Amino acid sequence: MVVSVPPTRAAARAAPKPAGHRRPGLAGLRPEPFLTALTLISVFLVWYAIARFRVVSELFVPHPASVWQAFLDILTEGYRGGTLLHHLFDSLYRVVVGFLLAVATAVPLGLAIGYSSKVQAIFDPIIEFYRPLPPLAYYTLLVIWLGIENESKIALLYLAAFPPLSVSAMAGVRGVTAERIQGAQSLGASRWQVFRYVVFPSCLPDIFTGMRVSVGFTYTTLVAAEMVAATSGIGWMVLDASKFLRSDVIFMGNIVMGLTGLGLDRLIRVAERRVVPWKGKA
Amino acid sequence: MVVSVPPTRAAARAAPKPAGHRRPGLAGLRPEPFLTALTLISVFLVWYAIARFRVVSELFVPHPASVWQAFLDILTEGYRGGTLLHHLFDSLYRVVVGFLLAVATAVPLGLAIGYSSKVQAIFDPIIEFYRPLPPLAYYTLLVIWLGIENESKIALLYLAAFPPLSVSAMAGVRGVTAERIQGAQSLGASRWQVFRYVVFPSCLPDIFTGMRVSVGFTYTTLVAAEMVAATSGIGWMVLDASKFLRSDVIFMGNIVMGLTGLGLDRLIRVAERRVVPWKGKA
Amino acid sequence: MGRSILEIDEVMMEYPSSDGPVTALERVSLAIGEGDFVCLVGPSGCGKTTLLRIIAGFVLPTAGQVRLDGEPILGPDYQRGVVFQHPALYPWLTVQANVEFGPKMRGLPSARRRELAEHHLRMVRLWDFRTKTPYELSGGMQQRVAIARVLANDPRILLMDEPFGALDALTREHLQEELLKIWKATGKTVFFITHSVEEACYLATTIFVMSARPGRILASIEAPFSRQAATQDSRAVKSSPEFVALREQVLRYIWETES
Amino acid sequence: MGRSILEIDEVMMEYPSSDGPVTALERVSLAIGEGDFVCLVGPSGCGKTTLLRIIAGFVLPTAGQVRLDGEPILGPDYQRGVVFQHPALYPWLTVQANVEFGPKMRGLPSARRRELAEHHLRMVRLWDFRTKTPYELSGGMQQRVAIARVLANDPRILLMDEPFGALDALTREHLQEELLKIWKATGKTVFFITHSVEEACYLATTIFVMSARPGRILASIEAPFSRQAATQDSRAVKSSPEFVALREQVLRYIWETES
Amino acid sequence: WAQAKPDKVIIGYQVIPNNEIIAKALGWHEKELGVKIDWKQFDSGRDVNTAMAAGSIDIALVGSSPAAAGLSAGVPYEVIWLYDVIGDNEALVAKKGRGIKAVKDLVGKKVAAPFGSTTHYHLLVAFKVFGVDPKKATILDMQPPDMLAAWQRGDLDAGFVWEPTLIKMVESEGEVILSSRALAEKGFLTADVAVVRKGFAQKYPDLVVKYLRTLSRAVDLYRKDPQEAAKAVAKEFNIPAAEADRQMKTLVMLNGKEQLSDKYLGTSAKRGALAKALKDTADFLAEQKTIRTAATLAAVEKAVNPSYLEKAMK
Ligand SMILES: Nc1ncnc2c1ncn2[C@@H]1O[C@H](COP(=O)(O)OP(=O)(O)OP(=O)(O)O)[C@@H](O)[C@H]1O
Ligand SMILES: Nc1ncnc2c1ncn2[C@@H]1O[C@H](COP(=O)(O)OP(=O)(O)OP(=O)(O)O)[C@@H](O)[C@H]1O
Ligand SMILES: [Mg+2]
Ligand SMILES: [Mg+2]
Repeated sequence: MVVSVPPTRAAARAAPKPAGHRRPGLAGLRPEPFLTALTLISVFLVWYAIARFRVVSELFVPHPASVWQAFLDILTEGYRGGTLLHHLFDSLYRVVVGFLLAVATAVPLGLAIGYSSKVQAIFDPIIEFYRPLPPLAYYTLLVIWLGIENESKIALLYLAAFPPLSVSAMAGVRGVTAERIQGAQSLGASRWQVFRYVVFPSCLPDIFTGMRVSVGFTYTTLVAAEMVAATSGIGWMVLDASKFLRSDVIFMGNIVMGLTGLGLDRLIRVAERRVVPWKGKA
Repeated sequence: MVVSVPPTRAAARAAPKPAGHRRPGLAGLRPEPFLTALTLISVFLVWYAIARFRVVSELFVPHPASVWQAFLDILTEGYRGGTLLHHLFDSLYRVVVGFLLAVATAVPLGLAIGYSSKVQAIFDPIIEFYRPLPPLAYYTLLVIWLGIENESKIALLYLAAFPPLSVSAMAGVRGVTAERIQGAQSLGASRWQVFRYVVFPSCLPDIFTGMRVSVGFTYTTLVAAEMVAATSGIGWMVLDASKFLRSDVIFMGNIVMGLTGLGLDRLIRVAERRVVPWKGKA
Repeated sequence: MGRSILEIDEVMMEYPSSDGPVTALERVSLAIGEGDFVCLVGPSGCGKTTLLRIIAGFVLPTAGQVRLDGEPILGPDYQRGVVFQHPALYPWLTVQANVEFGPKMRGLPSARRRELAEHHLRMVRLWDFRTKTPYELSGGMQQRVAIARVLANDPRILLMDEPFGALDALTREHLQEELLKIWKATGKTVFFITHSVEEACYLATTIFVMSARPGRILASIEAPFSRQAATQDSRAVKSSPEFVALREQVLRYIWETES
Repeated sequence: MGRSILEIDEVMMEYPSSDGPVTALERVSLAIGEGDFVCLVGPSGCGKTTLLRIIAGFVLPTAGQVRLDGEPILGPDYQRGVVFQHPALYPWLTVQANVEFGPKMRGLPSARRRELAEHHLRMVRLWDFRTKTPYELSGGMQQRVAIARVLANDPRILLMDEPFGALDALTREHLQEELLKIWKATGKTVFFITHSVEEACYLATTIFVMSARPGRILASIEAPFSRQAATQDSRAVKSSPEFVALREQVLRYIWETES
Repeated sequence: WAQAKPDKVIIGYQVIPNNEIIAKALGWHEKELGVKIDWKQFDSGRDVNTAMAAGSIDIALVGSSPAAAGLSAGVPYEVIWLYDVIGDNEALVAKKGRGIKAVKDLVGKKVAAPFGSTTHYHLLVAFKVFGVDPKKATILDMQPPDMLAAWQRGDLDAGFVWEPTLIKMVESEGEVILSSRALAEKGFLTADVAVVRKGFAQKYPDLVVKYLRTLSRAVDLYRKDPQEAAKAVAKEFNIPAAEADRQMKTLVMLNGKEQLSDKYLGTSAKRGALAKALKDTADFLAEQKTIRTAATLAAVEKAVNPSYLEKAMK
């Protein structure tokens, strides 16, 4: 499930095999899916053993069966006023909106900062200053400005999503070779056109890396965002459960978050392969 | 302060000027430092105006003068048992140790994941799964395993620092051109040597980008890390002050965190310029 | 030589480096007339590319000045089209889109762009490859796309850095003739770096010979062949005694350079 | 031709692409003897680099096989040293460290490495540039470093993709002679791609002519000049009637290819 | 009685100006116990429960709500002391001018409380006592500083919160409509209790006894000289003495003798009302489906252990 796949089946069939690399093993089976399965099974077994032999208290590492039960319960009956899907949807909505807003603003700004020392001089101090600030330290200000509804939550997620995107975009610009830019200039591209048609596409691989980091980061801020005045959301659910030592719900929530986060990451990886097929080639 | 400077003065003097770029303005002064100063002054003025005209309560946005006073007080008299430098040092110690441990492990692992589909198959599921998990959601487990001393705090910061580093290193490996690798293979490099002498240096620019993102991220986790059973640390101070509604201390703490975070970032940028002088050239 | 269009005036270039600055060009002065076809030859590393980059406006010289129509050159411009020593095509664009890049930047309508791309890709015999991406092409093919890209943009001055270096003899001859045709038809000014003395003699109106590092202009030699009627067969030209004599003359200068 | 060392057997190569696979090589078969100096000529884009990459072991052919000493080639190896069409030097290493790269990988002691680097950098006349980084060199200088890098590694088989393409006539001649010297002294096998027919005739023991895409071997022509005593002046060799005749013969094959 | 002394005793405290802080500020614990004390500050009962279960702390302060949840989940600790009974320091505040005069007016309004805390419990109790369906109001989970921010914006109609946020909310168009003292009088006691890790108590019972003796002395000092006590607390928390004094007055603090009565801990022979209150809290949380199952009364009575206090008061 994690192994990289070529863009299309047809291409995969016809693609020249890089020699001297992984040759098919016994019966032509590739070992990677087995290794992945092995990892997953080992993790599960460790978990099971911890729970079975009570290495640590059930308070903290619940039995897989209880987690499964909590999953079924919350899927059907819900947790304190909302079903699992409802909580999940609320959270995903916040994460995705915050993330997309960040992509729409941080990437252009990061590119501009990398491209123009003037833009950098204006915005870099602000971004660089707020970047290391812990959300928990300034969330109260967001509540003052934006209230307790979704706005402040999305704003927090937005602020979390922002820095990895802008830093990557900026680093991308710095890595564009002079020849590419000079070539475009000699072909009549204005400063803006160089930016739009050369710098931007050159940075796409970096931007995608930034997006992957960013979406993970945004997700990790979810609990903090749903700490204030939430009554729904998977992050809130986990936090709430932790107040009442419901380790089964905590585990279930973490697993759901992990899996959906992984799903978002996969989406970006797939998009990357489609948008930047030339990566590693030029 | 934000404008990129060439590695050495001597080089700067002799460097061929890229033509058609920023020509010196009036009297040969570059505009960037002024723009930066302008930004900082504007931010300060907005803050001052908010405080002066009491747009929002002093409870949330204190007067710059009170923040300055809080700074002086805590610098000399300390905040609940430790001076500002003591708190700052405790926090920096945690951040730096967690970050360096992450660099020492995440970068090799990320490189290995990018380089070997087998390593990827084994570790990727774990990293990708925990990556989007909010620290607040699993901090409890860390406390159980590692106790309430520095260990669990550093572990949390370590886990926060890890993903940006591994993702960047992995993306870096994917971006290494085939020619570089094939060249080394034909010169007799073993798979390991290719990794050590070609893939690794090729990825350095990406690794530095990852380090910049990571150190910021680690810092943002500081408050969460100092939320449990801390009695020192700048994050704890901010959190504690918020309980007493000491907005002057909160602001002061945020400013100190912002500035030190910025300092760490600058350190990495400087290191990058020394270690990867070829960035954007080949 | 027509009215002088490019004036290179006491240009000096130093590159910084850890062990002191490296002098790449030392007081180079030359003038290029409107419509000239200038070929620059010289040993590897003597500063040819550096001079071209200065004319293109990519770098400012450490000392001296380059003037175009009397105005100092301060940056790149589409009137000075550049073919790089290594083709710098855009991997995210198809071959055709790479060729259309310049016209697009200058805002030509898309029908016109396509027309230009087709004409020039046919000229370099790569029209069949228009939908490919650059990394799907061989080295020589990439170089041909780069040539088509610049020609399609119709610059007033062509700056070409060993453009035919990666091409087989036949393709090279074909493109030499195409380039001469365009030059004759449009009266463009061409600044052409080559390491083939034969190519220089065949194409140039003036050949400049550069010395080894630090680069200086050793000689400037007039060549008549490119101005001659195109009716003549290129192979016949190249085997004529006058041509062989010129080639020997240029080679002699270069040998002197070495010793 | 010595004992056959490389056998290329019905090799076919297709590259995938969005509009169906592109056939780069179509059933190419040839044998290279131990100690041969093989030159491959052919039009741009005909598949020369592709064939070299297959021999180097960078890609596996779609069909057919390449055997070295009877064993199928499954990957790259230091016994087959490669000079790329575009030099792929490591920008984080100095020129000298780039040349020492191969010996270092093979675990040679550092004194020996330095010796090898010095010898070969002097040979390509870049010893003075040993502390520079590749991006501080000109195109031709980079290419020379790449040549030194491979020669310093002393491979059994040399695979060279237009190694002298970016060099001026004199440097080129110098390196041709150096290469011949090494070849004669060590009995290496050389597979050499060039677009200069003259170069092929001068260097090769066997010249293979490839057709335009999809690439096939059109002709294999024996050439005697490289085996002749090195006492003779290269310029004299190249102007001898036998040499001119061979060159014309090869050119005729190529012209046929085109039509 | 085991005689060996540990290297240090780890005590988890929270920022509540009660007898523990008075004694801490005056350095009494160190003197009395004769060992190094490692003070750990906690922000919520949740973290205390975690740290207790991890065996990272020996003695800690925890609210009665998290204590009930902890006991139900089987966190291995015993309740040995009541630092304070929550009185006027926790209250339900309503925004003026929104027509809220009593709990029944909360229908259709937005009410905030930090979930899992004693005020959250009391809020839900209030709904029950006054016969309001909690589903008819919007109950939001907010920490006090955020609550204050939202309050000033006017986003909230009411909040059940503690000091110092409480006074700030009252000052900004707020009005107390119900205090925890009132609910306690109705039999729904909330308190801050001392819990001791079972393993620690068994190993070093004499230290536990000495600790409780110190706390009782601190209560006596507070009764005798409130100004002195306030000064100590003020220094400890970096707040003005007047503010410390005001906050302390809202708490109900009891000395050792008083706690051994029926109304509170009770005695080894007969447990007092605290056990019942914890059991009620647990039942209530279970009813709300926030915990899976409530501890039985027997289990709670076993966990409430007055024997150390009895020894201390001898
Ligand atoms: N990576 C690739 N993907 C798709 N097609 C490719 C790729 N590499 C080469 N080709 C195609 O294969 C054919 C042969 O290419 P190759 O590089 O072998 O030519 P060549 O003979 O070396 O040409 P040149 O003299 O110009 O270097 C060309 O038509 C090219 O378009
Ligand atoms: N970016 C750079 N930094 C430092 N030195 C440089 C740089 N570019 C070129 N040089 C030096 O300047 C000199 C001239 O280089 P240039 O590229 O102009 O040579 P050239 O005549 O084009 O050679 P070639 O025919 O090999 O391409 C060389 O000695 C080279 O080392
Ligand atoms: Mg050059
Ligand atoms: Mg090729």
